[in-house]
Amino acid sequence: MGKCRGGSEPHPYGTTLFMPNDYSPQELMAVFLARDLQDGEVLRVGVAMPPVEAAVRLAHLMHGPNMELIFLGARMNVAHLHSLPMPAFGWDRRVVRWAESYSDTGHRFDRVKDWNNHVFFIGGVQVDPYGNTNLIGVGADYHHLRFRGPGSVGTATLSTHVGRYYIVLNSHTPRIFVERCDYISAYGWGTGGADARRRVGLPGGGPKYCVTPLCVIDFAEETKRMRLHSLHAGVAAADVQAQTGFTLTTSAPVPTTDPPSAEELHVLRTRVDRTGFLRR
Amino acid sequence: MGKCRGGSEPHPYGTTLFMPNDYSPQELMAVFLARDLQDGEVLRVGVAMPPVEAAVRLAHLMHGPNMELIFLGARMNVAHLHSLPMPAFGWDRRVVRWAESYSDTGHRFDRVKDWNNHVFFIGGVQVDPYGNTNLIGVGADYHHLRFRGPGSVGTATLSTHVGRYYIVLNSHTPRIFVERCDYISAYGWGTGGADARRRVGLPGGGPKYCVTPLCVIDFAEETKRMRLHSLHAGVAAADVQAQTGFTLTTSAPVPTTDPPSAEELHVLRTRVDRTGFLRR
Amino acid sequence: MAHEKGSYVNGTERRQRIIDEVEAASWVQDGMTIAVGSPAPMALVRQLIRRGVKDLTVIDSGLSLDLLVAAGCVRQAVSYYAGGGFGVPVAPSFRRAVERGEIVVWECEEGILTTGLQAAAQSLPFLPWRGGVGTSLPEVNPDLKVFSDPLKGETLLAVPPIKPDVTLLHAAAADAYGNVQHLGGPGWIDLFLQRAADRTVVQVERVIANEEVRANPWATTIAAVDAVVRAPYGAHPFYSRGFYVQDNDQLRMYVEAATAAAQENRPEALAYYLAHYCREPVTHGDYLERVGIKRLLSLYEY
Amino acid sequence: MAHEKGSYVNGTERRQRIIDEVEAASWVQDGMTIAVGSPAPMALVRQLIRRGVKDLTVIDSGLSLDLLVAAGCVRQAVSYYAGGGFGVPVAPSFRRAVERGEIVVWECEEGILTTGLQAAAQSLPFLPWRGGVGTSLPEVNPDLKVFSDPLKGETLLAVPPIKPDVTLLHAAAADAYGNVQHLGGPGWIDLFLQRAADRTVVQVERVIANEEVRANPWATTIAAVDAVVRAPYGAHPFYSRGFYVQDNDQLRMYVEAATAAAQENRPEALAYYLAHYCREPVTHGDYLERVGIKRLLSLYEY
Repeated sequence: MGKCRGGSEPHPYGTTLFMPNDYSPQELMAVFLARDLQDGEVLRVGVAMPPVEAAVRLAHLMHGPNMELIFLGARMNVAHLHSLPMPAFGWDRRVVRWAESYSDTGHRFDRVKDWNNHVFFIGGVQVDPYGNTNLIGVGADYHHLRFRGPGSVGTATLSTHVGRYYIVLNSHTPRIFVERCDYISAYGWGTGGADARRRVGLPGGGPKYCVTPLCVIDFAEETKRMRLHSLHAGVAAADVQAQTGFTLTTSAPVPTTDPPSAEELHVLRTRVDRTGFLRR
Repeated sequence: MGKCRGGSEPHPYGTTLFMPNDYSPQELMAVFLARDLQDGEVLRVGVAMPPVEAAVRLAHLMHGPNMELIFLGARMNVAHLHSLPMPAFGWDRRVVRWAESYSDTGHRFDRVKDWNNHVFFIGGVQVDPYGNTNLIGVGADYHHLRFRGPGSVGTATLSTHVGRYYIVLNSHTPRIFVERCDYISAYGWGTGGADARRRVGLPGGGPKYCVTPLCVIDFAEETKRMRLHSLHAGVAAADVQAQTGFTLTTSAPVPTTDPPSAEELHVLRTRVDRTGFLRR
Repeated sequence: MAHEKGSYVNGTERRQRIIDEVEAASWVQDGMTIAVGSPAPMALVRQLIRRGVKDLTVIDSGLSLDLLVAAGCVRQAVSYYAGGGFGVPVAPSFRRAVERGEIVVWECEEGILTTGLQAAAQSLPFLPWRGGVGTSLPEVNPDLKVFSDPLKGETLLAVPPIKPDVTLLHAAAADAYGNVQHLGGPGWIDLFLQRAADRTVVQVERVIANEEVRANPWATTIAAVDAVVRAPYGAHPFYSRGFYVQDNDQLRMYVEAATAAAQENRPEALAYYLAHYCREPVTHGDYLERVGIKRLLSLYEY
Repeated sequence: MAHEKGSYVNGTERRQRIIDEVEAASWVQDGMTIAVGSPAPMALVRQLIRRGVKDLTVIDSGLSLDLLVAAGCVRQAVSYYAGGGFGVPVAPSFRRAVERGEIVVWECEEGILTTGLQAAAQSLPFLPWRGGVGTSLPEVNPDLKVFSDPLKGETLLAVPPIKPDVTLLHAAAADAYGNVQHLGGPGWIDLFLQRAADRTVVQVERVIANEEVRANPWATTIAAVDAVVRAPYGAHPFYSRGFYVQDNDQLRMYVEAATAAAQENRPEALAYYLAHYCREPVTHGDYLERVGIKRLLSLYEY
């Protein structure tokens, strides 16, 4: 398109509601993720991650006519629809009405060899500097956890095989970002190094970005240790470091996360997140 | 029923065509097998075995309303039909019209633990005294076989797990019945002994009978070596021994295989083998 | 079946497999391993709670697992996911019971769980899986053994068979002979749970004619299930694809009650929920009466 | 796909995956491993023969395997069953080629083959299987290794991954985007062959609208296949469930011709069959013209 720059003049979408500098952190997370998803990829969407729910829909509508979305075992391509509304409640099962096939036919994990172009999104109760994640719990003694987590879901298998994945967190705190996870339920870059995954025989591409309400983090090529990639507008590097339980590598000056374009906000708010889920 | 004895008087089926003493060896094989199948069993039917095709249909109609038949991956119970005609050509795919479900949904062998009440029927280019069978080929050097057989089909897996199976042969010759198979594609009773299968860890019940156009053979309890169980009418034990490449245990006098009843022949010829496939 | 020469014990009919929820739940005895499908077959789950079954090992996830824990039925949870929903990241009763050591977790993951279920279904002493290599899972669950594969020497996990005594599922429809047909896909790992189990009960929204099954045999997702229970609205307060969506009001009420009991030592609301919705209704019909037809009809899918 | 800040290379359409049988067959190169489903996708198989592809490792059974052997395309057969039918217990060209040492057999069995295909699909270096323990299979196929399981010490076979470069299948229908729907169940091990393969081509009797797929997503037996080939009567002389039965006259003709060539040193009829039905017709349409519409229409299922 190329002609939608937003700004102060009246733009083609007919309302100033979609000003690029008027967006929520969750909207920015959604747009950042959407831009990074490639046409033709298969997107596996889990639960309780509103920015991800929005991102895959936005990418599919804006530049991914050959993407496939997998929600709740239903596999679909719905690029022909005008709108892909977010569900009322994360996991509304009516999403299966969009299915072209089901992957939960009793052989959900029978084709992991074809997951090179599959992408998924992971959370964690703890995340360490190498992108290892913990959904098991917190506490030194497994039999007496201080906090019992929800469990590993399918993350051990997905993180092993998908071409790449994103760590997506709804909050950014030193309790989540820890120097060492008490338990690892999905192996990211292990103890570091570009060959960290090859050493243990994991074929998938590992975590690419960690996206939070404050910033985007990537992994340094050589060490695979977390590095500040961009700061969301209005956030300082020191703010992020203060909320992170280990030292984040930074290359000053850290760029600002690209804001959503007017077109992106327009599509996001009129065709995906029509009830403002990401702005609450 | 109990009142259908056949014989010389006019019987309830209104024609003397179904005289119990007027039947082919293949019909006798079918009736013998049918009687041995139990209601509630799951019958897995392979290819090119007309007596088996007939036996499972006959048993299902006569005393097996809870049998399930598996033909070509289609699972069915068709006891409610009046007739279950034999196919024109062993494997006519139209048999799937009877299906209630399919077992070839990409997970054919995913429930072998439930095969205790499954029954199957095996052939062989060689059969040894312990019911081991060979579908691979004949010749001491595997790389230069004198006769290349059709291959193992699913017999290694089926013979490992089903509750019991039957060796069914269209002919009875010393070339088939050999002291030692050149190759074993399905393990029956190994080198003999009641614990022959347990020793190698095979959970299934092994071969119960070997049925040929001349006789029925079983396996002695202690040794699991082949033993003459019954002779078809008009066949002498010496005839069988002459056509068998090893010594068959016999307990004189060997009984005669029970002939088909008038009712069995009636059902077989009017509701199963209507074109006389077993009488050619 | 015994038979005499030339004569058969014939004429018996094909056996129907429909039983009621009370009888079906009686298959589950204290100490057994049960699996609960998705959506949870709540008519059956409530019967287990009503009977006060104890010391179960439960293969389940989410709030149905939480309810069984809250009701005191569970000794061990085999779970890859115990989320709460409604802003509560971890199912509250599950979380408290684990943190207090009242129940044990057989720590696993979806790929590992399905691998173990597959091993059981295939009568194999183990199956290998790669997902979990490098993680803490084999440390916190010593039944998962790290080994070198016999052909290439790669590092894998050996997953032992996971074998439910009874699997309880919910589906759209089945005929009287146990041919089950889902709408909108069978739930998550339900087909694995069924294959691995000794016996499976499926509760259904509708019992359909056998002829309807034969008209579309490919739609038969499970053949010859051991028992069928007629349970319209049987997954309530969860959804049933093709019939109704989940009842978020009741689920939120439960999560709040369970959270109050677990985090704030205020057990009254949870006790009321368990008594009113699980223990006092004798049959599934009694439960539905308590929910009310107007509430139920408001949950239509579209 | 590259994109610039705030702007996307957008507006491309969803890619259609329909190609013709000539292009699809060109995916198969000399020396590759291919898998052929059931019923055999004969429009594609005949194209391979026409092109004179050589040195294939072929995962196939029965008479389609025999035809590929007769045409000189095969170096190695991965087969659990090579029956002939029509009173001929073993496929004649296969039998002769093996007995003469012209082709090699990777000896296996249905359970072992599906286990190896599953290992490939799951990126595992092996999977264990019990069927075949005690038999000669691991002796005549040294790739099957007897081993002790790491948990219980039971004796099992370790089956290596079996990975087709290209899998060729026949099905009833697919939409333009590669959503395949069978009628009467997918053939035998077809879903395993597809999952294990690098790429899969499915030839279909009918190309259907995407909306027809969405109306019954459970009927989608394979999603997102790599290419769809429109081939009405494409399984002829074999059957296609829901469309036609197999052409026993032509198959018997083939078996007799192949038997004469293999057993009686009379290769003329087989050479004619290969030339007339496989090598001379340039397209599938040309083949159908040679068979004749009257013959084809006589093969309706009922």
